[in-house]
Amino acid sequence: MTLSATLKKRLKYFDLELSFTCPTGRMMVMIGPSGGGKTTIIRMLAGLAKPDDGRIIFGDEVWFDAGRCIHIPPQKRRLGYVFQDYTLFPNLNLYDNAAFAAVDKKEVDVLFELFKIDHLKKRRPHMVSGGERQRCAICQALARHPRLLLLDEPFSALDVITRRGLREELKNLKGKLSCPVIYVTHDINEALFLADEILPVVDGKNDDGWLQRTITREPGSQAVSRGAREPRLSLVY
Amino acid sequence: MTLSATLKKRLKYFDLELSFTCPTGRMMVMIGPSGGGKTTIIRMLAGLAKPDDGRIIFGDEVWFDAGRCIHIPPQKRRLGYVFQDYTLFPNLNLYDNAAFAAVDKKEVDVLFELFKIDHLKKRRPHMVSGGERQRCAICQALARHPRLLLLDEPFSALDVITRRGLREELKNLKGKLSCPVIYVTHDINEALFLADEILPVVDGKNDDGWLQRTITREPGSQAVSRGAREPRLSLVY
Amino acid sequence: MDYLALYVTIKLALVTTAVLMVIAAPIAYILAYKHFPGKSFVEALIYLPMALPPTVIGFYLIILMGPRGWAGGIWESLTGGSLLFTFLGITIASIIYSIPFAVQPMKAAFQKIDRRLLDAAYILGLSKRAAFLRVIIPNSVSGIAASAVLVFLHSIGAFGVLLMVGGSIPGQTKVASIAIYEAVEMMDYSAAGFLALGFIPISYAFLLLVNRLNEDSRT
Amino acid sequence: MDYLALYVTIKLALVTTAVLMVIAAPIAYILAYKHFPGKSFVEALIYLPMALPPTVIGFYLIILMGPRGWAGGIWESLTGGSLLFTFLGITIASIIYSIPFAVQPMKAAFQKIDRRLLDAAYILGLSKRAAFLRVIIPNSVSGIAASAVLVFLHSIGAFGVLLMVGGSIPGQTKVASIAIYEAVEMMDYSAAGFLALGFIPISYAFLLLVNRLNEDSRT
Amino acid sequence: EKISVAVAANFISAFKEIAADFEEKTGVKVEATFSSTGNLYNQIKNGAPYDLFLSADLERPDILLKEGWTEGSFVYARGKVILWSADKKFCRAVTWHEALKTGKIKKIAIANPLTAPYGAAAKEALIKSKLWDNLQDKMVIAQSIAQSFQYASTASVDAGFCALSASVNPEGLKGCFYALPEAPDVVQAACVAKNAKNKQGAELFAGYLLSEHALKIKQKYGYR
Ligand SMILES: Nc1ncnc2c1ncn2[C@@H]1O[C@H](COP(=O)(O)OP(=O)(O)OP(=O)(O)O)[C@@H](O)[C@H]1O
Ligand SMILES: Nc1ncnc2c1ncn2[C@@H]1O[C@H](COP(=O)(O)OP(=O)(O)OP(=O)(O)O)[C@@H](O)[C@H]1O
Ligand SMILES: [Mg+2]
Ligand SMILES: [Mg+2]
Repeated sequence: MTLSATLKKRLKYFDLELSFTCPTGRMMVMIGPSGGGKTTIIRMLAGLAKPDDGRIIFGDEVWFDAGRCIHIPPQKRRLGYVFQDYTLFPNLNLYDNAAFAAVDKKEVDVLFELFKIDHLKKRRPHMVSGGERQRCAICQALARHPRLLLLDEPFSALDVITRRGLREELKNLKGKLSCPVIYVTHDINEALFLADEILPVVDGKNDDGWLQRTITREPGSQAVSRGAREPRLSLVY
Repeated sequence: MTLSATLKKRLKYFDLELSFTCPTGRMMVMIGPSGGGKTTIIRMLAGLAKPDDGRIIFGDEVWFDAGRCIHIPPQKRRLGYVFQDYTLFPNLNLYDNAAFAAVDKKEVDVLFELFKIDHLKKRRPHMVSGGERQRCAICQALARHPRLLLLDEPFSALDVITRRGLREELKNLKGKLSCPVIYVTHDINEALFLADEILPVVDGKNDDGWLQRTITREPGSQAVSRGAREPRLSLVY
Repeated sequence: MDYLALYVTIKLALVTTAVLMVIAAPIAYILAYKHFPGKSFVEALIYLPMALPPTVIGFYLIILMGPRGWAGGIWESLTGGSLLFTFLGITIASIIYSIPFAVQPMKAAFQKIDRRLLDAAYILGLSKRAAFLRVIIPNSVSGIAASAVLVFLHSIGAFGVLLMVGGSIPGQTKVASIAIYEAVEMMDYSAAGFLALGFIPISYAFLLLVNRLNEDSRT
Repeated sequence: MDYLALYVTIKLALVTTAVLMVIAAPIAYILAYKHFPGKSFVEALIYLPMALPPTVIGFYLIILMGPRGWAGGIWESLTGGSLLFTFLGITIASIIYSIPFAVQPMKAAFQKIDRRLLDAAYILGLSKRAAFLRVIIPNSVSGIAASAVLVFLHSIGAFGVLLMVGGSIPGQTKVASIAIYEAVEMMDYSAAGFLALGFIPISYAFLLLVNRLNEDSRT
Repeated sequence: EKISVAVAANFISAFKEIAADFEEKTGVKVEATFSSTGNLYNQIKNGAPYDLFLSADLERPDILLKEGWTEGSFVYARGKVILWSADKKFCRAVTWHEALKTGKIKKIAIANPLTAPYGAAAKEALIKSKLWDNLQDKMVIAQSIAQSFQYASTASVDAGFCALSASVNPEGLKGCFYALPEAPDVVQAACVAKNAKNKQGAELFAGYLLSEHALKIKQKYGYR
């Protein structure tokens, strides 16, 4: 199964316009400045927002086609989506949240162990820390055996070590999942570590130079003037 | 004004127990594993949660004293607090959110410009991206001229460049604010860049070795076995 | 004290509440989420039983449920019995009379549901129906509790409508409010007062129950 | 058609709704957030006007507002006039009669407020009062709208209570529901029907207004 | 075996006692519905299965006769309207006219003359005494004769036109009253349904209503 999308959407301050493909078992990492349209893209892939124009094709299914007025609702796309603000159902405890749409409830236990929250099964979301909530949201998405996995900054609330551990787990999982994975992050190390492909999104467009400019502090990029004052740390973490 | 706190609280899986001081104009950065108690500490400083035992003293005011049954409510502590999940009032637009408790509304415009969200003034929180919401929450906290600033992962939803820029702004602001700042982050670079002092919190205790172990991958730390497989990137970003 | 009348009252209120919770939920859902032309008008019609004086509702219900009205006619041709002056008859009247109180607070609660929860439910593959049952309903407990309280107490106090369609058959349609009316008409004010006092423990007990359920759902 | 009666009805319903929104908000707040011994009991008492048959409420209101009752007595010693059989009198009756419908949906809405919003408000230095006015109220609009709809329509349809304390004085206390009742008793069914039809546009207009306000607050 | 009877609300007290006696004597169970005459008439018109209707006026049974619901009506009670007050000082005047004319009287309750037969009777007495127009702005309209008594007994009004039956119950004894010689009797008629389910029982009860024994009970409650 390959996901391929051509998306156009008029936003208030810029027009989103880009296309990409992502085959099964591969992970595409989206990265780019805040407000650049990453979440909007993910929402369109999920079917929660409609592009103004373009097409989304998954394998041999057409999920969206502006020309032919096709729009498959999110229910029928069978995806896993970890929201940026890691929405969980406040009325359910963590276990029930993860088991909510699980294909096999027994897997939930395995996932909870993997993500180190098995001691929190019976807690309600407001009774755990931000990072714990986020990990539960990932378990929820994985437990339903998605055909496409969308992760919008899934590790943003995690500390370095936990993050690194989970990042590895995710990389291992990716092979077993056999579905395309789209991953949004702010962490360039993470992007480089995880990505089979990197899609830098700047003001709604694919801007291949952005990553390079950011990393190498190319003259003219914002990074230079500001970064110069910064101590040069070379932590390999 | 100096903040000094001795806190004890029984949590389900460990006991929180630590003490620290933080004088005006200084920034203390809390860092540590997810679920380690950082947010809980901040909530106690804010007055939203009560320690089981201990004292919180700000300058010559006693904010909390378990022995003398003193508990000053959050209203009277006059603080700025950026929540981890950047709570904004959903019924107000970004500008009104930031001006909600501003000492001088004119400053809000300045802050919005500084944080690069002045074009979004009239939007409601659910109409902007995660990072934009987070920046607005920081403006809201700063606009009220707090006596103590508590920032719980304020930049977690921001891309690298924006983050680096704001980090600098914050460092500059710190001098002008003349109040103690407590900052929670997962980003060690950020911690090293911003901190006048670093407080690693592991399982509710101050664990000075944690930072060292994480950075240098001391044998025995989780970081080693996992990190070894990781490509050694030395990005100075 | 007319215990039989109190018993009929409680039975009527419980049945009304149970039935209305089931009927009102989908109506409230449609009013909260769907858009269609004339929606406000439909909504106004649903709320009409509240705006109309009970005697007017009773007046039209008699016409409807009488043997010459279509509801009464159908019922009679099916069962051979009359719909008026039966427990079923006053239950129907009481349900119609209380519909608005069931619908309005539920609608308000459904409207307050965080849209992101619904997004999450759809992503997880839930149909609209399943999302309604598994996400909207459990997260609207306090609104549903409000509905239940209003409907239950309102049916307990129902009088005008039941006077019109009920007759006053002991054990069947003679509810406490009618017994009070009769006592007042007989100028037996102390009997009326006693019976009225009986309402306090009933509403107190019901409130305790609903508050308990409401709180359970939030811890 | 008895336009004067319709006019009195609308006036009464508007005044009742306006006054009750102000009175009910703090009561609902206390019920939603405070804990004190006997709270459920107090709550049951507040809801009692709904559970009691309107004629019973009317009967006790007569006693209370009559010249020998304490409310009526105080009023008479202050103004020299009677409280019963005046517009003020039926307004008070209508307010008491509708209190539960104002309080219950507001309470449910207040309970649903995200606690984090209140935390944020306190951090920003708001007193409980200010947080109530600036955070709880604006974020409970749909619940408050539910209250307003219920109260307005319920006052429009009020009959039993007003029948007791009103005295059917044209232009003062003769509301449309009473006019309808009189028409039915006089067997003038078409006049009753016409007057009843008058309720549809009124409730429709009010609903449109509330829905408009409600929607404005959410965009 | 049972009969179902629709009874005008003003007759409740007497009716309950008569019905209890009747049940004891005949073993026929009496199921009664009490409401205003207008309401009961409306129920009957829409097919309510009453065997017997005890109206508060002559008019409704007449109409039912014309509509073919019944084959004939009979008078079962005659009521009297009185002027009652909770304040015993009210009755110090010689006639009820004078009592009403004193300046202290601010409010008088009357049952709606358009709908309640007792109200109509009171109105007739007032017109005959040339008091009707003068008292207009003191009038409070009650919807039934029982309500008029409620107003009077709670002192919400200074005096009220009530049924004689009110004066004989415990609450009524606490006050005082004038008879109104000018007022006509309120004639209450009853009729048996043509298609009554238990026509025999209904006719039996109709007969019992007019018996000596029932008459005593009616008198006890202020009817003739
Ligand atoms: N619901 C919405 N309606 C209208 N505009 C929106 C909405 N949500 C976001 N926007 C705007 O669309 C643009 C793209 O937002 P988006 O959330 O996709 O950014 P993002 O790349 O995910 O940013 P971040 O890294 O901060 O989460 C921004 O300018 C934002 O203000
Ligand atoms: N409201 C609560 N009630 C009870 N326990 C809680 C509550 N919130 C968090 N906890 C638990 O307390 C511990 C500390 O949580 P806290 O939120 O302080 O962690 P944190 O260091 O902020 O983590 P993160 O980096 O993931 O945000 C965790 O074990 C968590 O499950
Ligand atoms: Mg985003
Ligand atoms: Mg935290």
